[in-house]
Parts: sequence; C-alpha cells; structure tokens
Amino acid sequence: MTAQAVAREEVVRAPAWSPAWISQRLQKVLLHVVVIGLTAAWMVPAIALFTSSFRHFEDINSTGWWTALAPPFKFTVDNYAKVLSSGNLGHSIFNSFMISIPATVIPTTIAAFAAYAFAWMKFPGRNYLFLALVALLAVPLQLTFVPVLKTYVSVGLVPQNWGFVGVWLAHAGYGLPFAVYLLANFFRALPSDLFESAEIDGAGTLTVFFRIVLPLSVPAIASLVIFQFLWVWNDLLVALIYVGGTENVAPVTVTLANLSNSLGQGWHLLTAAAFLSMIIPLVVFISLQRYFVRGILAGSVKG
Amino acid sequence: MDLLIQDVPTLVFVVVAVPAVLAIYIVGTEYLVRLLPDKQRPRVRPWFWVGPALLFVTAFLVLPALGTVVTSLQDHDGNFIGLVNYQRQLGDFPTGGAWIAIRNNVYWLILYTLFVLFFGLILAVLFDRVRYESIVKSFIFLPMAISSVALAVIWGFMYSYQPADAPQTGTLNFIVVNVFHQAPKTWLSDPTVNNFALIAAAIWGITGFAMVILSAALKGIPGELLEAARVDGAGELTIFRRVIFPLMMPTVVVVGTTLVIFALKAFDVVYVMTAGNFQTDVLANRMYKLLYQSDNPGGASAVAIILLIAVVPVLIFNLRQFRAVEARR
Amino acid sequence: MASVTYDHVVKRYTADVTVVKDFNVEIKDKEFMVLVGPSGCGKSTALRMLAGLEQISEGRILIGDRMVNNVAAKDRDIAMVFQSYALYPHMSVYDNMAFPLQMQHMKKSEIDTRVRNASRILGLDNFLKRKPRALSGGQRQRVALGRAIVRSPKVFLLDEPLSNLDAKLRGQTRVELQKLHRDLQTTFIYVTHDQVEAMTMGDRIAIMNAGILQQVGTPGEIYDHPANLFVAGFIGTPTMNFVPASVSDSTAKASGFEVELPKSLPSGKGTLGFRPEAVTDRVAEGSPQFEMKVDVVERLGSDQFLYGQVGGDQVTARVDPRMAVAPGDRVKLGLDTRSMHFFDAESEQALL
Amino acid sequence: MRLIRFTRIPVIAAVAALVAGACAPGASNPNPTGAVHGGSVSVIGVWSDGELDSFNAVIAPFTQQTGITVNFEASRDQDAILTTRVAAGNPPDLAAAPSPTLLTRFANQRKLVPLDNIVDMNKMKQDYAKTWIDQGTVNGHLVQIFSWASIKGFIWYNPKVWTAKGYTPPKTWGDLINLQTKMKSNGDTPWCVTVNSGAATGWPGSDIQKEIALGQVGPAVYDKWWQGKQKWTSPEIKGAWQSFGQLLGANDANVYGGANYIVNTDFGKVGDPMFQNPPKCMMLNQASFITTFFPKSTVAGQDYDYFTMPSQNSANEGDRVGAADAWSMFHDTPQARALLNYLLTPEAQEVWVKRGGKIAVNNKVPVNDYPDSVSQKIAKDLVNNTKVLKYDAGDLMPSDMKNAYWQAIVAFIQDQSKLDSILANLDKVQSSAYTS
Repeated sequence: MTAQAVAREEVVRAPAWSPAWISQRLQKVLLHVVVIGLTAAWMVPAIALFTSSFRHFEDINSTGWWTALAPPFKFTVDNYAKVLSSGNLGHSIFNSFMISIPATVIPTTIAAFAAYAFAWMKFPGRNYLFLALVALLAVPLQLTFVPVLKTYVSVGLVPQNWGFVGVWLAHAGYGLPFAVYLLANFFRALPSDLFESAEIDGAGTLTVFFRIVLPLSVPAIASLVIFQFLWVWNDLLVALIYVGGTENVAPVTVTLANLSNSLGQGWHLLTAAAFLSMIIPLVVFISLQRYFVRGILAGSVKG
Repeated sequence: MDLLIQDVPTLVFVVVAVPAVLAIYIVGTEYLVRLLPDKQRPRVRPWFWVGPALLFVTAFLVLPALGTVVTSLQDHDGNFIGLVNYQRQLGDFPTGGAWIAIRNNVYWLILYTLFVLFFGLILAVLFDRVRYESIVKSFIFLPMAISSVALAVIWGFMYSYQPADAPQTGTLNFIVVNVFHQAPKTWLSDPTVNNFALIAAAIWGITGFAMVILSAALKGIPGELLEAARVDGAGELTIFRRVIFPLMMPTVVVVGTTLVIFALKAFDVVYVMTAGNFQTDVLANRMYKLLYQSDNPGGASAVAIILLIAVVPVLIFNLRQFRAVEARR
Repeated sequence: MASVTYDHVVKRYTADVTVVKDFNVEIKDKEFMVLVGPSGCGKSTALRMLAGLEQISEGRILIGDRMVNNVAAKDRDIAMVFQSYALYPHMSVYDNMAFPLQMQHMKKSEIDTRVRNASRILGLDNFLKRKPRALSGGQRQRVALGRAIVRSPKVFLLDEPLSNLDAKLRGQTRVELQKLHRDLQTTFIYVTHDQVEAMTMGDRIAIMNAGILQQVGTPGEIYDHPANLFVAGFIGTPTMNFVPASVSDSTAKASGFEVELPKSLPSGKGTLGFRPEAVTDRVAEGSPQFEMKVDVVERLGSDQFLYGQVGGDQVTARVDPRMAVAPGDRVKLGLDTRSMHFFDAESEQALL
Repeated sequence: MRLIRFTRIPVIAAVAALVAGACAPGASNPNPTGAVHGGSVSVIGVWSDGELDSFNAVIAPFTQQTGITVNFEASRDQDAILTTRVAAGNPPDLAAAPSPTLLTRFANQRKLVPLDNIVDMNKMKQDYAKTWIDQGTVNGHLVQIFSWASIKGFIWYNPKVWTAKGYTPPKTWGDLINLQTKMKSNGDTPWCVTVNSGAATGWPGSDIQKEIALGQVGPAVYDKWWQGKQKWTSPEIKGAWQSFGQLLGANDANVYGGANYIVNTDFGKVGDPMFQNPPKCMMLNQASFITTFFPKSTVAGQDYDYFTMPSQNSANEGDRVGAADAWSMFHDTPQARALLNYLLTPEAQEVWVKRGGKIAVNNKVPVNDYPDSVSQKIAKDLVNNTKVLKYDAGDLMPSDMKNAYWQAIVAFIQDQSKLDSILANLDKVQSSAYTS
C-alpha cells in the first residue's frame, strides 16, 4: 500500500454515525448534487438542440423544443437523413482530417521545441520574446489573410499546386502563440531538480527533452492537441481563404454551412449537422482524456 | 470511396513525416551545436529551438501585424494621414466611433473572463472528486466542439422571442412567461440585456477550454500534498484556498490571459447572433465590418492596433508572474 | 578517489549580490566533508558550483588535479543526491538507476550488474519495477542514493539528503550513509543545515555563514575551539552561553560573576563564551561560583538543563539529572574554567 | 481524383521545403488559348443547398456541350472571401454576387475585366431592360451582367381569407390606407413585417420604404437620393418614411407582434402568421422570392397572391424596384467567356426560372416557363406593366450608408417619434460615406 493510499484511508474512515461521519456523508451527497446539477444546467442548450434535431421543421418553428419531450412523440430522422445524404459529406469529413491532423501535428511539435527553450534555456531577451509571442494571440487573423495569401500566390503555394499545404502552414502559424504559451507554462512547472539531476547523470539537451520533458508533459500536450485539433476542425474562414470552398477540397464546416442557403433557409438542418460534426472532436477529446491523470509527477520530488 | 482510401497513405505519410522531419531538424542542429566550443553552446542552442516557431509567427503574424500598423496610418489610397484613422475610431465619445464596441469589450473582458475562470476552476475541482469525472467533463466540453454557426442555432432556441399572446418557443421566455408570469423579453435586441445574453452564450461555449487546462494543472498537484493537508485537519475550502489555488496560480494566469485575449477578440458569437446590431458591437466585429463591408482597411487596422495595445497590461502582469516563478526555483 | 579543491571561489549573481565569497577548502581523497551553515549561507551554491550546475564567478575548483570550471556537469565524474531526490517519476526504480549509465552508453549487461549491485547494497531488490510514486520516503531516498552509487563517481555530492525524512528514519539513514562511505571508499561532500548531522557524520566540517567560510576542522576541533562567535553559537545544543564581559589582564568580569582566564588578553570589552556543560552543580574549589535564578527546567533523562538569569545575563546550565530544582528556585552553580572562550567585541574572533 | 493529383506528390516536396526553407516550384497556370472546349472555370458565389442544386442544373447543359468544368465555390462569407482573394491577387475567374455593391467596388479598383468586347452588346440591348445594362456599366465599361432578378413592391395576401372577409386588392394608396382601417375595425391585424436578417437586419423594411419613395417622388429624385445628392431630411425622402410609418401605424399597432416581434423575427418567417388558422395578419410586403419561404403546404394562386404597391403619385405608377444576381469577370479565359455568354442566354436563365424563386432578366425567357400562375403573373407584370425598373437604392449606396440606412429602419420601427433625429443622423453619415 502506498503512502497516499494510507493517508486516504485515514481521512475517509470516521466511525459510523459519528458527527464527522454524518458531515462527511452530507458533503459527499452535496458534492454529487452540485456536480450533477451544474452539468445538467450546462446541458440544457445542447439538449434543446438535440431534441430539435429530431423534430420537423414546422414544429421547431411553432412550438418550444420541450413540448417534443411529452406525448405525442412526433420525432423524425429527416434532418439527419437530409444531412447525411448531402453528397459531399463523406468526402468533406475526409478533407477535414486531411487539414486538421497535419495542422495539429506541425504546431504542436514546433511549439514543444520553442516552449522547452523558453522554459529552460537562458538567452538574452527570452522573457520579452516570449511575451511578444503571447501578444500575437491578439492579432486578428482577418488582417493576416491578404498579406499571407499574397505571399502564397507569389511563391505558387496555391491549392491547385500544393493542395492543403498552405492551410496547414497557416494554421500552424496561427496556432503557435497559444501552443507555446501553454506548453512553456507547463514545462516551467516541472521541478528544476529533475533537469539538474539529469544533467549530472550525463543527459544532453536532447535526452532531457525527449526522455524527461515530453513524457512528463503528456497531459499538457494532450490538451493542446485537443484544442488545436478542435479549432482547426471547426474553422471555416481560414479554410475558405487558403483552400477555398470547391467540393473536392471543402472541409466539413464548409459543407455544413452550405446546408442552409444564402437566404438562411435550411437552418434547421444545422441541428442535425451540429451533432454529426461534433462526433469527431468529441471522440478526440474522450480518447485523449485518459492522459489527464493525477500525479504524473508524483514521487519525483517532495515538498 | 476509393478516392478516400487512396489518399490515406498521403495522410499517414504526413503524420509520420512531419514529426520525423522536425525531429531530424532538432537532432541535427544539436549535432551542429556540439561542434561549437563548450562556452558557445548555451548561447547558440536556444535559437535553434525557438527558430521554427519564430519563423512561423513572423511570416503569419508579425509581418502582417507590422503591415497593419502601416495601413492604420494610411487613407484608402495609401497616403500617409497620421492618426486620422485612430481619431475617427476614438472620436465622439461616448456613443460615436468605436466607443460602443469598446464599452461592450469591457463588459466581455470582465464578465467573460471572470465567469469562465470561475466555472472552469469550480468544475475542475469538483469533478476531480467524483468517479464519473470523465463523463461530466465530456458534457461540459461538448459545446467546444460546436461550430459558431451551430452555436447561433442553439442559443436561438434559448433566446427566441414570440409576442406575448403566442406560445413561446424560446427556453428563457418560456420560463419568464410561465414561471415568473412576466412579458417575454427580447433577449437579443434589448440593449439592457443583449450584451449579457451574448456573453452568456460565449461563456457556455468556452468553459470547457478553461476546465480542461485547469483540470490538467490540478492533476499535476501531487496527491500527497492534498492528503497531507487533509491529515493536518484543513477543511476542503481551506485546502482549495491555501494549497490548490496557489499551486495552480501559474496555470490560472495562462488561462486568464488567454481568456482576456479571447474576450478582446470576441467575434463569432456576436457575428452570428446579432452581427453587432442593437448596440452589441464589439471591436473584432467592427473591424470585420470596416474591412469587408465598408472597404475601410485603414479604420479596420486602427481598430486592430487598439486591440493589440489593450493586451499590453496583461502582458506586464504575465512578466511579473513568471519572474516570480523563476525567483522561486 | 579524488580530492576536491576550492581555490578562492566566488559566486556572484549580480554586481551586489555575492552568495559565496572567497571560498577556500581542500577536501582530501576519500574524506567525508560536511558543509554546514544556516539556510541561505551559500553552502548549496558552493556544492552546485562543484557539480557544474552553477557558473563559477571567480577562482577555481579542482577535482583531483583537474580544473573543472569549464567542464560540463556530466563530464566531471561526480554524482549528486538532491534534497528532493529528483527521481524521474515516469521511470521505474531500475530505470532511474540505469539512466546515468545509459547516458554513458554502457553495455546493457554491465548496467544490469551495477544496478543490481547497488540495489542489493541499499536493500531495494524488491522494488526495482516500481515507479517512485509507489515508494515510501525512505525508499525514494535510497533510490536517489542508488542512482549516485551505480556510477562509481570520483566524488559524491549530497545536498541535504535527509531533510525530507522523519526523525527516526533520519537517524537510521545517518548510520547507513557512514557505512556506505566506508564501503565505497569515495570522497563525500555533504551539505546540511543540521549541525547534529555535521558533527556525527563528517570527517571534517566546513562551516559557512553569509557566503563566507568560517572554519574548517574535525568535529572535535570545531566544538572545542570555535574560531569565532558564529561557529561557537552554531555548533552544540543547547547553544553556548554568551555573556558580555570586560577583560583586564586575565580577569573577565561579567554582570554576575568574575572569572580568571588561563592567559592574559588585551584589555577591552568582548563576549565570554562557555558551554552549558561548563556550568554545573558540582562546585569546584577555587573556580568561580554564582547564583542562578531558574526560569525553565528541562529534564532529558540523561541530562538536566536549567535556563535562568545570572546577574543580568541569560545562562544555560547542564546539571546532574538527579538534582531537584524547580522554576523560580535560586541555585548555586560552579563554572569550569578549563573551557572558556572569549570573543573580541569588534571582530567576533575567538581570542581564547 | 483531382484531390489526389494535387496533394500527394507536392506533399513530399512540401516537407522537403519545410526543411530546406526552399520555395515551392510554382506550377504555371494552364492558359489554353485555342478552342473553347474542355478546361475549367472557377466561380465564387453565395448559393448553397437548393439554390446550388438549381445553379448546377443551369450549368449541366453548358458542361455537356462545351466540356468545360465549372468549379463552384459557395460561400456565405462572400464579402470576406472575395475581398481577401482579390486583394491578394488570387481571385476566381468569375464571381456571382447577390448585390452589385462588392463588384462595383472591384470595378472602381480596376480589378474587373471589361465585358464590352466579350458579350454581344447589340443582343444585350435587345434582350435586356436598359436598367440592367446601365447598372452593369461602371466608368463607361460594362463590368457586370445580371442573370436572375427579384422584383420588389409586391404585397402578398391570402385570397381565400380575403374573399371570406370581403377584402379586395386596393388600386391606389388611399384605397390601401382605407383597407388598413377597415381591417382594424374588423379586429384583423393588417400587416406582417419582419426585418431580422443577421448583419443585414433592417433591409426588408428598407425595401418597403424605398418602394414608397420611388412611387412618391419618382426616378429622378430616387437616383439623386442613392447618389447622396438628396438629403434624407428633405421633404421628399422624409415623406416616404412617414408613409411607411402610416402603414406601420402608431407604435407599429398595424403590425402583428409590434416592434419587438418585427426586429427579432427572421425575415423568412414573415409569412408564417399569415398562413396560420385563423390568420394573424392580412398582408405582407416582400420581394418576388418570398414565395419560396412560404410554408410548403401553400399553393400559388389559391393560398397566396399579390398586388403591387400602389403609388402615391399617379405619374410614377408602374415604377418598380428590383435587384439581381450580378456577375463579374476577374480572369479573361476562354472558358470564363463561354460561361458568361451562356448565362446571358434565355436557355440558361429559364432553367432556374422553371425551378422557381427567380425571375429571368432576359426578356426572351417565355412566360410559360414560370412554374405557377403567380410567377407567370409577375413575369407578365414585369414585361407589360413596368414602366421604370430601378435597382435597389440600398445596394447602390456605399456600404456605410447602406448599413446606416438599415439600422435607421430598425430604429424607426422601434420608435417612430425619433424620425427627425434618425434622418439627421443619416444626413451626417451621407456627408462622409460618399467621399472616402
């Protein structure tokens, strides 16, 4: 039994029906009530959307979504059928993967290098350079489109020749400030003793980075991957600018946005589309969630 | 379908090759660094590590930002006109120029940042104590996965308005009418509530972000520390205040800073729900309109620069924060 | 297996922040040297400069005959045990110990032999597959030692390695460390703020204060002949009694008593120092006597300490544990003049 | 398959470029100069969903005949996409826009290819109303052509309900006001108005106001107005606002749901209350396309019909406001020429017309091609009874003026008593919007 487990036993076990025991029980119950209550409240808008996605257009327009939860249950899968049958969906999901995966991998890798340097290497102007990088988070992307696209056009980096490369690089550039900021913050929190110990043990910069920093930063990298993937996956504008909206390259956001027409007709299909487009990011989130484990640093240092 | 299958090797290639290339880069440069005399190495090495990141942000953000500074000082035909664009945006206080947008950004800055941090922390800490953590976390995270267009549809269901004599189709107005017996409210067009309605929708959308990062930081706090505090007889609130919060402070600063910047850049929710009408304009939306509708790049650039300048106090706070962290180690 | 020499070593962070000033020590081969001092005195910095974790601002550090100022930490052939242990949390105990050897590109079989050898010495055989988080504090501490041992370094550096252990385990480990030092036949440099550790473990002790080396010597030398007021006060529990006194010729006059010193000193004011054990209930013929008003009585079983007033001064006495005394009592005590110290008022240096 | 061709090999090179920092080898654009057969033309437009299906139906015979592929990019953020790509030098070959504002801006920036020698001008003059040619001409060159239109100034009602209640379509403005009064005295709500439309909120109201203006003051003042030479506070323009207010009634009492409902409800839902049973309002004013937003169960001629907005000045009877899909060319390629010329033909335009929701701009499109009696009536009306067709004034104003106009409509609906300050503010915008 570990020291932790021992401590936990001591805390939890108060004699049955003692005041401490009762108050602990009450706290537990209260905790569950609060957790479930908050989550339920949070879910209301999503439940509204989910319910509506199974309703007829006319019903959505004329009665509140909650009325569908009482008899007569007039549910329909028409919205889903319409969305799924829009011919380009499968292809555009694939396009979204083609865009999102490299656009996540590239900035995450580059950010990890930079964050390590910012967190653990000393060089002149380090703090100011880092802050400048953070400040770039505030640059409105719309203002970068013209100069960047101009450069792309002048070097021929257009979709006709280079496919998705332009949008990968752009997403990498746009995602880097946050990525470096998040990772550097996490790297900085690693105990310095580990680095010094490794240095004395004879580990070079590379060994420290690959064998100590990266394995210990898995939760931070996992959250970064989730967010970068999500942002790219949900992005509409950057994709439209750098790859365009033609069917063969359109990501799923473009295809779904086109479900409703220019005058706004067909918006009810977005209810179903929203749930379908949510699936992939949620799968990514859930599958990476197991890396958010307690105490990845436990046992390394004390105090 | 065969088209998809044929492209899979491309994808796999990219996923494997890109990190491989970057790994080769970093190993290769380290090899180069080792050719240098001992003393030079720590001076040269960091630049190889930050190099690719600097290259990317320079090309995609720094140069365009510098161009924006230049554009903000020019008129439509590219003539230098000094600060006229800024004067136009900052003239006619308090309702002219960009002032309504600035006022609303202040609302966003305060309410959005504080509430998201608050909810993010509360949820991270509470969820940490239940066994079904991963499920409830997924639920809170879910809005993150919704695109802004769908967000408008979702919150349309919440805020929709019907005349008092018609059945309400909006969740909030249903409650207002049937529980509080009040006249239905026009959540999105009434200037006394609409900014808060938009901010609420945005808070709902982004809290998952704060929760995930704060939760990761929370998991980084060694369990022994919490157990020790509990054995010492500290109450849960005390533990949160005295142990958890101070240890999470650097991460709170990171999330807080990011949220402040998100608040300053608030755009999607406003754009899709009110488009800045009914006094809900924000700087980013104003910039968008100036840029794409009014054909006024100078004005748009001035707004963008105002936005960038607004970030400076946050950066100074950050600088002090990580100087404090460095002093501690 | 190597001596270590600090030669006029200075560590400066900024122009006006100097944490180690003109530090000179020669540590002999296979010696167990303890660097001791209050926290912030520069002892850890001195060690970290030797380890290569801090740049040396001035002076030289030699390991054996080799100047290591510009040698990278990993090339100095040293091993270090950190106060926090600094175990790699994602690696097993085995991997933690094997890591420094892998860094030397040692053969797998050789690594295995060494790790198993070290784990046998430290009694970690049954834990090799565990992660550090599944170990107790004492076990983690031994893994940290093991990681140092496997390398068979020329010099062993230990930075307060016992401070995270509870009192009982600390006492135990102290003994183990001394045994380990004997077995390994290697130079140990041990940093601590605990004078008990210093006195019990060190072949020699170097005492630092405010970045300045105060005195180097064997525990006995330091205890019996402290070089200055600081060393005298730092070593020994309870602390040495310090009483303001004025000297003329060989007579020191304090507020409550007078004492004849073994030799004459230049006249002037200063501080008279004598350890509690010099103040006893056995009143010897011809030696000074005084009356103490007792404030606090501490019975430790083997000893009994009295804290009280003599004249206007605070004095501690070690008396026979069987002596019956209560707070508020006035007792007659004698002073053993054989171990008297006198410190100059200005320089605080020991004149006696 | 196209995807594969342009991704796989460059990917490897791209990775190499990442490492070396080398520039990509710029592949030259295909520039076929010979016969117009095969190749492709890129188009950016706003159509999606059903509209895109209709457009594809228009394109199908073209592609079949010429072998030219049309790469259509749909984007509802057209302002952003097109502005950016034009500014960056990466425009599509052709762009189709729902209003000429953006394209006229590009024309003034000399980014558009003049079409004078690309289309057959004589044929255009025969087949097209003069408005469309004038409208497409900027700085003396034809730079825009129009394909499909929507005509404004139609007041829609439910004939079944009207017959039952004894209402008849009014011929004059006075009749309309009387009808309104009669409806109210019967306990009916005369109007349905909804003006919410995201960033463009207010435009449906502005349509009503500008139809009234054209009918009141005639084409000359109308032109001066959108050109910024007629003050908003002038009696002519202010009169139109007041007439608009007359329809809305004091505190918008003539409109179902009042101000809150008007500004909060999407313009597309305008007909919903009218088709409820019992109907919540008696009529609504919207352009010809609105029929596609009516509930699917409604039948043209039976459930809905229209009459045209009566003019207050008989001299202006038959003056209509319209808007149309505008086309411009950025790259003069044989394929782009071919497509543009095809779009001008009645054959192309009738394809969409048959599918409903659009009115052909080409006069040669036979009335019988329209799918129902109501749209046939509109087509006939346009040819026979329309004296002057004026382009939507809002779309012709500079963006800042147009946006201020729409916002003023919202403000007016919310509080009609503020008309003077609203118009004064519009004058202020007018004084700066036209100069920058």
